[in-house]
Amino acid sequence: MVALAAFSVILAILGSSIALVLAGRWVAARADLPATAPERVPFSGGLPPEVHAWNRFHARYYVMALLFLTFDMEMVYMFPWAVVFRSEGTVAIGEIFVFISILALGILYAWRERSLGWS
Amino acid sequence: MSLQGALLIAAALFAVGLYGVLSQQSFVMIMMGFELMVNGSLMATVALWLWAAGGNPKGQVLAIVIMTAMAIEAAMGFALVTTIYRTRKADITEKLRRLKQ
Amino acid sequence: MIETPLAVDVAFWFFGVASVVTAWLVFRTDSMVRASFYLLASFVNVGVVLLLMRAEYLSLILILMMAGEMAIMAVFMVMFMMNPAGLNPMNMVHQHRASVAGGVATFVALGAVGVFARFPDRPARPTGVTFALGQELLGESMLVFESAGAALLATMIAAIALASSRGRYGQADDGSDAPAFDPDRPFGDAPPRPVASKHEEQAGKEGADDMHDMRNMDHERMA
Amino acid sequence: MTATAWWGAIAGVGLAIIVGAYLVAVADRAIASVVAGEPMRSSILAGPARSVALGLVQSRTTTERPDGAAWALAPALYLGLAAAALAVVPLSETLLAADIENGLVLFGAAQALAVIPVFLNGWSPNSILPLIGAFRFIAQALSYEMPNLLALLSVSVPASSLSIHDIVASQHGLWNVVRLPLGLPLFLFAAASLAFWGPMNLPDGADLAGGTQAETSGLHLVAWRAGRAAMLVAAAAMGAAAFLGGWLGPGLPGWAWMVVKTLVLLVLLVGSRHVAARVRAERYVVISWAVLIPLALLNVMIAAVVAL
Repeated sequence: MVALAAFSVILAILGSSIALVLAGRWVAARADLPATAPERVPFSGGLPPEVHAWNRFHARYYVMALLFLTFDMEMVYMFPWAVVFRSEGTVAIGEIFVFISILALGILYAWRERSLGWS
Repeated sequence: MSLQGALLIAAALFAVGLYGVLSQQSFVMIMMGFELMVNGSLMATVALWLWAAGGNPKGQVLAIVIMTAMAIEAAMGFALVTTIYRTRKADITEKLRRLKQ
Repeated sequence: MIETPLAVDVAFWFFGVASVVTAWLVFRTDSMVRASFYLLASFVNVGVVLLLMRAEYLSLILILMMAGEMAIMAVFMVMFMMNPAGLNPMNMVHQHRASVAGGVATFVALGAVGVFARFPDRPARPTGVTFALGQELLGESMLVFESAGAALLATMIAAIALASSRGRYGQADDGSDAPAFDPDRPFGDAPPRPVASKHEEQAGKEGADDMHDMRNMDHERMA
Repeated sequence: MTATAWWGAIAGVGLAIIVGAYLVAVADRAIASVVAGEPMRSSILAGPARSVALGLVQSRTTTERPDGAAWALAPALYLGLAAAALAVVPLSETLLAADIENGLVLFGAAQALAVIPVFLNGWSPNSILPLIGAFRFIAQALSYEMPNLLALLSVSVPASSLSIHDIVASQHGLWNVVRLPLGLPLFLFAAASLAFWGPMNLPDGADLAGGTQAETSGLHLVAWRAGRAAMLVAAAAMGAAAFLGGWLGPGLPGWAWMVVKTLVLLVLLVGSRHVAARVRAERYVVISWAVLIPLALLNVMIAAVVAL
């Protein structure tokens, strides 16, 4: 249960930071004057706001996001590999070279297809 | 904290995910339902690994394979949604009734 | 059986129930961004439960992976939803009763299996868990390790080939028409592409009637 | 773990965050004066305190129809995640807030989760410019998380452990900055990007009138900037532990070495804002995938060969 005690420290730090900031905000908000209607207009560089910002938005890097989704998964396998690497020796080094080159092929393909830029 | 409790929570997660998959119209929301179902099975796997499999490391390998499946499912799902949207301008299942052509 | 302190039991049930509640909220909120982040909250709660079940590495890596994945989920939500913030409430649900019934039935069936089935009672020793995982991955389960790499590569290529609108040989959607964002201009902001193939004639017929409620989308071009 | 140690760990991390964030603000002003060739004024030290006081009394504005709950949560969560990330970094061989077997993964998870508050801070005001900042940050975070994680992974190879305590201990005799020369620059660049600082502050850029913080004011803005400064502090501390040998060093006590090394990296990170040009907006994704990630993979292979 030693590890769980360490995690309880992390959880307490996370929780108390959030609680402190929210409490400070609540206290400060009691002295705030309510914002008037012109103050509440979102700033849009001088242009009149005509639509809600919450609209359909074409994020043009979505292909890169898909690449990230799969590439990120590789880390799941690589952290345990790093832990046992020295005890396993040359087998481990061969395996990781194969693994990394497989994934590097993916990046190479994405780069070749020019799908890393905005589309 | 017990095996039964963990499996019960996993079953609830799986059921909520199934409800989402069956009831939602939007493709991305359906994918969220799938993710929840996988989430439930991940929890059940780890619970069985801890209590019933004696901590056999193969249980952990199964868990990370489940996680990988989740990522592959998400990536392929998003790619398919994008393709369907581009070619059919459909974002919900009802618009695919002409899929048969 | 594994003896646990009371605090661990309390935390287990708290985070376990929280994971189910946040999972339920995913389908109850109007805002798509909130839905994505409720799903992330559900994953983080499951991560904490995994932590209590001594799968420390799995728990942390689940949180690490899901943070990125749910951010992408939110991006795609906003890309594909007409109404990503739920400002105009609308019903995006079908066969609701059947779905609820299916969900409840599944829960009862799986829950009954979980509670009443007899599982072997072989608790784990909670030390060196990450190390054991690594040894397994490089030893007996090496094929899993490498084939996961190959599967990920295949996914990368398939996802890029499917989703990318532009490849080495020009726009992938040449011959089809752009999404109809503006009801006055049924083919979107860009003029229809000159390449007219058989495919375009088919797609044009059925596409133009959709999404008449879309408003001015100019600001998306600013990104 | 005794109750005293438990409370002491929390108080220590809290103090480190507050002092560190204040130091970031002071260093930012001081480096600006140095770069501009102005004399150092005494107001540099009191300046951040004055900004905080202004934030406390300033009325907070809102927008027309914000997502209030998410907006309130964003800066709090950001600061909390930075504090959690800092908690796994050991100050000395014995002074360590949270000794976790997989501390490196927890640090990475805290950095990855920081995507959420930044996106929420840009999304919630229902205003266009912050929203564009939020979308830019997602692109940036997704791109730079990989070099960051791979650089961290490379230091765990010679240590055969994911515990940061073990990683520092493994650098007895040879620091990782020498053993893995690519690691520290990659890590620092990625850390600056994940905290959208310096040459990588596109999500908060002036071209977006402040980006994700364009609509924030008052205490919210103070907390937001403190959170970002705390992220820089956590990254500098992690860099010092993972690459510069942490508490190892002759003469001084361990904690002093750790503080000195952290401050050196912090000055490097903060100073990058004043000496490096901003990366162009259409380039920053490609830089990571086409240059940094291959380099980081190479770095992992170097680590494997060196550790064999």
